Amino acid sequence: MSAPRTVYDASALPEVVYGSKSLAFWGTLGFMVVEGTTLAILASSYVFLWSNFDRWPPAGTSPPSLLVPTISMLFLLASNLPARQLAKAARAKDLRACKRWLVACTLCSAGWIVLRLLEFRSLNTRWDDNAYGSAVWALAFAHFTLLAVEMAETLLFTLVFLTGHAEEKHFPDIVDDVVYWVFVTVVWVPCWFLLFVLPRLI
Amino acid sequence: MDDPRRTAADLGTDHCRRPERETVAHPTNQPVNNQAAPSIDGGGPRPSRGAASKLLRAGVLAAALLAACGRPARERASGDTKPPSPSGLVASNGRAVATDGQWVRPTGDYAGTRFSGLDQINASNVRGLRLAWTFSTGVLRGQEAAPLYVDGTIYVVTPFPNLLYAIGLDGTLKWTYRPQPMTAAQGVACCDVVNRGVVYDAGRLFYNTLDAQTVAVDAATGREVWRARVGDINIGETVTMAPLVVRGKVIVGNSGGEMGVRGWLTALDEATGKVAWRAYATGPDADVLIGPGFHPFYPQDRGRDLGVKTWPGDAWKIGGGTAWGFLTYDPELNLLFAGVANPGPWNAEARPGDNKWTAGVFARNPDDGQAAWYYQYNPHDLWDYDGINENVVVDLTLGGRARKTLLHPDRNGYLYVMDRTSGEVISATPFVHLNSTLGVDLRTGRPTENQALHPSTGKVVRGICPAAPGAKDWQPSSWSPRTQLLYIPHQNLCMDYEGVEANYIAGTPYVGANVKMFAGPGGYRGLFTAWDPVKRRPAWQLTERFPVWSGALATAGDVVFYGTMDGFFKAVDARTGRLLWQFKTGSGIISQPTTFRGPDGRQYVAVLDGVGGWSGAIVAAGLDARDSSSALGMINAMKDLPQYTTKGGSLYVFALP
Amino acid sequence: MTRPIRVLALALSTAVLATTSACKRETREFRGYPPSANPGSVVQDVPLAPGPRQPEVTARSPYEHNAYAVSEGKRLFGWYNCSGCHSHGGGGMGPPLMDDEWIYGSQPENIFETIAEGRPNGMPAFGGRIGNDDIWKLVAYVRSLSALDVPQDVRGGRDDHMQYKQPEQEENPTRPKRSTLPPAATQP
Amino acid sequence: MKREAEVPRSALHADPAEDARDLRRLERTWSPERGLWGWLTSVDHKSIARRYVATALVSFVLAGINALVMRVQLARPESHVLGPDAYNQYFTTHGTAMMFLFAVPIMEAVGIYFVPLMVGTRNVAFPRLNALGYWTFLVATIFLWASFYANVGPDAGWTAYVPLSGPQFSPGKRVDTWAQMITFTEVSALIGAVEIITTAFKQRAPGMSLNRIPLFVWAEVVTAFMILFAMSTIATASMMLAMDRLIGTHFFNPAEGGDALLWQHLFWFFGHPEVYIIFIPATGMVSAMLPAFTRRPVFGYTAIVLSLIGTGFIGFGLWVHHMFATAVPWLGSSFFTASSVMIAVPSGIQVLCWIATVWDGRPRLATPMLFILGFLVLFVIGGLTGVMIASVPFDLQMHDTFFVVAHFHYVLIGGAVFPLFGAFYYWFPKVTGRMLGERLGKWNFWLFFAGMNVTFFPMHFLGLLGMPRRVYTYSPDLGWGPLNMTATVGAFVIALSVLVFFANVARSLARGAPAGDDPWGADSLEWATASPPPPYNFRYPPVVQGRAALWSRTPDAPVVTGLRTDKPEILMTTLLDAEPESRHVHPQPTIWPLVTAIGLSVLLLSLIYTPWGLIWGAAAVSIGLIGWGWPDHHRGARLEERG
Repeated sequence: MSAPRTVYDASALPEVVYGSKSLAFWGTLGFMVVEGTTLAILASSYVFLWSNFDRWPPAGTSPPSLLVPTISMLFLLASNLPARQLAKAARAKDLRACKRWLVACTLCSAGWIVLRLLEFRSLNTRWDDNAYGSAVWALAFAHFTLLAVEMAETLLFTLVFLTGHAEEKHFPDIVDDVVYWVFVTVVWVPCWFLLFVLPRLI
Repeated sequence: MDDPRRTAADLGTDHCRRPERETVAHPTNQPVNNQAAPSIDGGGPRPSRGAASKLLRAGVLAAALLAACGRPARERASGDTKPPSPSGLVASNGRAVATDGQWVRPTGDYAGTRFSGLDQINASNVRGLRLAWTFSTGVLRGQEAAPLYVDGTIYVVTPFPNLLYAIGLDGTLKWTYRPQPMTAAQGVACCDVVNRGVVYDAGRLFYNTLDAQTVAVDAATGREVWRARVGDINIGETVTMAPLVVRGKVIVGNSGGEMGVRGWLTALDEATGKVAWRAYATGPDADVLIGPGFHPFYPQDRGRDLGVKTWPGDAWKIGGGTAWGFLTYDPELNLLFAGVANPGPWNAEARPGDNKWTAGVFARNPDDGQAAWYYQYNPHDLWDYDGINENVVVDLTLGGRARKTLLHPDRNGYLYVMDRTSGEVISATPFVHLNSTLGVDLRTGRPTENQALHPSTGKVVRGICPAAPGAKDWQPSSWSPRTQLLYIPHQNLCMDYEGVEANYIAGTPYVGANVKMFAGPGGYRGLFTAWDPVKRRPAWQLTERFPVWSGALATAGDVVFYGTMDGFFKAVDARTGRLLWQFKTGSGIISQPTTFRGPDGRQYVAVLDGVGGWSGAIVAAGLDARDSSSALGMINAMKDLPQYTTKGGSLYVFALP
Repeated sequence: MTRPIRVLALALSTAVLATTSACKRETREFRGYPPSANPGSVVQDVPLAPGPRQPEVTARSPYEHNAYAVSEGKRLFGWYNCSGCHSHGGGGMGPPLMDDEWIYGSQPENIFETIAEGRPNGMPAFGGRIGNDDIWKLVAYVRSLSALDVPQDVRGGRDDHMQYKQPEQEENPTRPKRSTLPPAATQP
Repeated sequence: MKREAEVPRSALHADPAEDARDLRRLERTWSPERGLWGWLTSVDHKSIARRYVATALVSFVLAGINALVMRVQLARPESHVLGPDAYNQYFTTHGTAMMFLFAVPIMEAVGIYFVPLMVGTRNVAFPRLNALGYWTFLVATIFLWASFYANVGPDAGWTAYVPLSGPQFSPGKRVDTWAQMITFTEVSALIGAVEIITTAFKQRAPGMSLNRIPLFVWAEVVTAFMILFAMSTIATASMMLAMDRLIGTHFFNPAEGGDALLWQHLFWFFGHPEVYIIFIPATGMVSAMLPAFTRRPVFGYTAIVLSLIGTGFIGFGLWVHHMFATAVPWLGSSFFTASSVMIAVPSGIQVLCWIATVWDGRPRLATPMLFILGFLVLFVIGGLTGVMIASVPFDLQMHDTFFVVAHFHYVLIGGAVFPLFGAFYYWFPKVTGRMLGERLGKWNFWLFFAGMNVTFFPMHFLGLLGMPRRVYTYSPDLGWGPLNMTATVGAFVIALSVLVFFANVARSLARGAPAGDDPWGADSLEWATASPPPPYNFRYPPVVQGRAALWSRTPDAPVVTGLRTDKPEILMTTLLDAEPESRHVHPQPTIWPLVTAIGLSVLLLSLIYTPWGLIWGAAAVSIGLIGWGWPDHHRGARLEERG
């Protein structure tokens, strides 16, 4: 083999890139597909099982309350505002703003968890009552785990930033975290519609 | 149409208040008596028939008296109709028992009205009713019996071990009879080890023990006169019903519809206990005692050996159709009305077909058992809707026509008004929330099934109303000729039902269903309904927390008594349903209250407490409510009963101070 | 490269084996005891008195820790109509089996006798109608109803039926109370 | 920033000493640590892929032994080598292990090894995740086999149909082990899929635009996408099954509104694509090998890529043909019959392209080529019987008989195992630096080919004669004895051929001929580096000038320079045209994936015994993830707050 020749010197390329240029983004995207599929499968199961019932929720099971789940859903959507600010700060590599919005987002995600725990109570059924209960709980709980994961991730970033361990590469990671945040919150809207609204309409 | 009734009732009261002063029957009663007397006294020669003609005359008088009490004045005056309820105070052999204020059989009279002509306790003074004394039976299972009163003695029969007590009117124990039934019988008694009462006739007491024996006991001494084994517990037969003694026969039916028995109704000779006839509910016509005299009203009941043909294979041999309810009798037509219980197993897929002759009613001649007609309330019963509920013999004017009718509140939730001469259904009206059927087609006599709730093996059908114990179970209703209302103690239960495979093993249950019951719409489980069969609507209705599992008792004082499972003995106004008086007993009440007048001239009311039965098994048998299929699913509806009452078994006797 | 694999594999498989410790729980005996082991003379007919005691049934319950036998017991419990009287443990015509009252004793051999010889208050004698092996399976299932000595991973899960109660594996063990005598024993 | 110039970078050094220093630094940066610790913490895609392959081969051998034992049991009627209970566990574990622990992982493992090499990068996209994937896979493997040997082997069939696998009819923990094992392996498969997609999308060598991606990489990418959807589905379904069994949910309890068919739908929505998940990488292997043995590029690159993608899509549209025997509406059945027949089109296109390649080329009958030809024959037979049972009336007749067993073994062994063995022969020199023996290789192939046909061809007739699958024995008067005996003999021939293969491997490792960089004269980038490849794969990221990267390479081999050598940096390029875009610092070797996998094992295993396992396991996993996520500053720089 003769001597290679340089056709491209990569030393000028950036090390920190955002969005679809970053690897983590694609990883996040992959896991969003996986989790989205999981939710879709659970939602399809919910609809599939629906066809076994004359009434849904079945006779003897009270329909889920609407208040807490709606508040919870709106809160999920509203939490995108601080998350957006966080992404902005991360893109601007503004360490101070990042810390501020990370704390805000951690509090928001704690709020999700609390609201979701209340929401479980307003399902008015247990997972072992009947197939309806199982389907409802499975979907709500699966999404709950996503919320918990997102909260854990945000919390981890908050701790890293507040304890002064942050590095530059964390900024794009935060942006990816916000992408996941948007996914986690928005994906609940169809689920919320399916669990709480659609049975009332039909 | 409405006014005369009121007048009639008033007049009737007038007569009944002073019956002892009546020496001659009302002239307009003569034709009645002439008709009634031969039919009562008629029939073939009977060994027990040693009655003298003077006694016959007393019987005629008694019959006339009672007829006068209950009969509308205008009808009496016109003389073209029969008394609304044939006399209950005539012994089967024509001898009169003491006609005044006695209570000789659980149903009161033959018609099954449970109406007492006594009016000393009435709507205005009942609030002063006081406990006279109590007597502990020493047995803590469900007490469903009616205390009898005959000639100064109260007779009470307990659940298994079926002790029979004779108690003086001062509460002293006179004697005890212990039949010593086989203990194993408890294992084949489907719904608690109850007994529904003893019957008095001609100095003897007749009743059934749980292990399927009928005994005759001397009323004065408590000595056993005879004992007859009528069934076999090894194949699941028990007997819990109160027999009826009519025309020298003790009529007995078996229980065990949940055990795959073959139901029957048997007549024993009153004197000896020998079997006179036995009519099965399933099988060939010869076994069912269907002969040339059988003329059912509806065409589907006509044909040969339908008791075999409407079953797959030999299923009729284990097809249920027991007869454990109260029997009534019309002396005038000489017909016995005997309800037939559900077919077995519950899982109806095991028995395609109409499953004759179950879940219906037979009119039979008590002398030879031959069927006169039959009507099936629930062809191919899907929900354990027994047909054993009482058929109260009442004459009504319907659409301007006087009709000889039966009133039958069925488990399926319809109150049937039937022509008792033919078996024709005149009307069938829901008296409770129901969805298992969509109505009764009066042309065919068949209920219209709700296909959406049709069960099958491995499928769960939810929210079936009424539940397996029906809109009303065994608890007998009472008819007041004064108010022309039927007082129905009953329940408001629905159920989830899953058919499962049923295995027949002799002596073990044969059901094939998982059931879970719960309160019907409204959330209350008990109802007490005063039903107007003419207007076909309730005059009033009371709700109770638990099923009203006790019998009802209506009196000429326009007071209706009943008990609740949480232990209240209640007196309500017969016309309005207003609660007039209540007394908290030691345990829940599921028995049949009775009333009578003692030699001291005071009117007494007696009732047994002791919760149990199907609905009270959670307390009586200590069931575990974590398994909501317990007691055939009843437990799920009764989980909170132990918070309200405990076991008991005492006789309470009340009187005005 | 291979040594670490071996070390790791050994460690992990030991851990897995320790947690599953499954041999007893999972064995499936399709044949069970030879039929000759049935002490046929135990058989009594239904109107029953506690007749002459059989020479002690020597074998201890072989199935308390076997999931398959417990589930077979559950199936037999339905097939022999035990459930007709005892429902699914809550009782009905017969006493409840999932509570803490054991009228005739809670030990496996007590329950074996109850099933084989019957009891005077209506428990039929199934000895001779059901093989001893199947009776032992029933014993194991009956004990699992109140979680007596039957480990959770052996007890049954939910049924493919209408839910009438918690699955046995979710029951808490109920320590047997002193037996109460049946009503008949105290009859007046 | 200002120290940028001092940062050691890869550059073309005229000075040999400087060049050697630079190389040593690069080597130090990418090499794993030494000893056991280094082994446990390694994140190198090649060593992880080797472990994957080795672990999967262990399952292959063990599951093969299961098959042999079953064949011995079935060789004669009323035989008692195995009882019914053991037989149930044997066939369930055989199927489960072959599908979940051998076929899918080994196809992904080959991808994890060769996709980075073929696209010219230094590691997969998420090396730590990759390690986690392997550890979970290892746990799943050990778990299944330990359970099997401890008599807790799953016994409800590899499809685990409810209600048989439900709590009522599968008491004990056997099906729980199955369900949890599935969840484990799918975690690993999903991780692998994300790796492969990201690696192929973002780490390609400059110049490797989409239309120059090697067909094997395309196949792996399509497979990875299918895995994302299919494996999420089965993992969800197995969780639902586990929940039904463990916490009393009612997904599959008809009495409470659940549905047994729901399981079948979910299972086959995964299960049918699963076939393509196994088969598509195998076709990729064929496409990768063919040029080397025909001396020409594969005919119809675009057609093959499109048919791969087409297969990926249609593969999700025909799961119901596994369920014709259930109460699926007739219209639905017709639709799925149509799509089942339709999937033969893209497969057919590929087969035709390969045949054209062979036709037009100068075929060289080396062992890999023999396996390719064997694959073509067997796969066509399997495909034909597949089209047969795609028709509803025939399927109803053949459902659950040995005909189906014959069909899918032809498809899976013919369609996947043959290319895989070819690939072993083809890539063994790259992985080990030594050639596999050709003579033993020929023995291996012919024994395998003969054994395969002797074993499975008679099964078609057994099926037509009505022999059901999953029966542990049969009565002598059914006349199935001779054919079964034939099949058993064939099975031992296959076993012998596998033995020959391992003997060949052992012999080669000990004293095989050294391979050199490119023994086959092949066209793709993995051959552009040493055999075995160094930890950093390529000294300089290569630049691709044509579809056949090596064949189109100019003598002076253009490369990319400027990546740091003191940090594990890789070059990222754009999705479509693979223009250089950024440099990415890869993570260091670390123990945390192993800790996380152990946490995950605690989670999934303890869940079998108690719902509290969720809490304990979540705590254990959290420990792993916190350790994983916490920044490690030994080469990074903390940020100082500005201002």
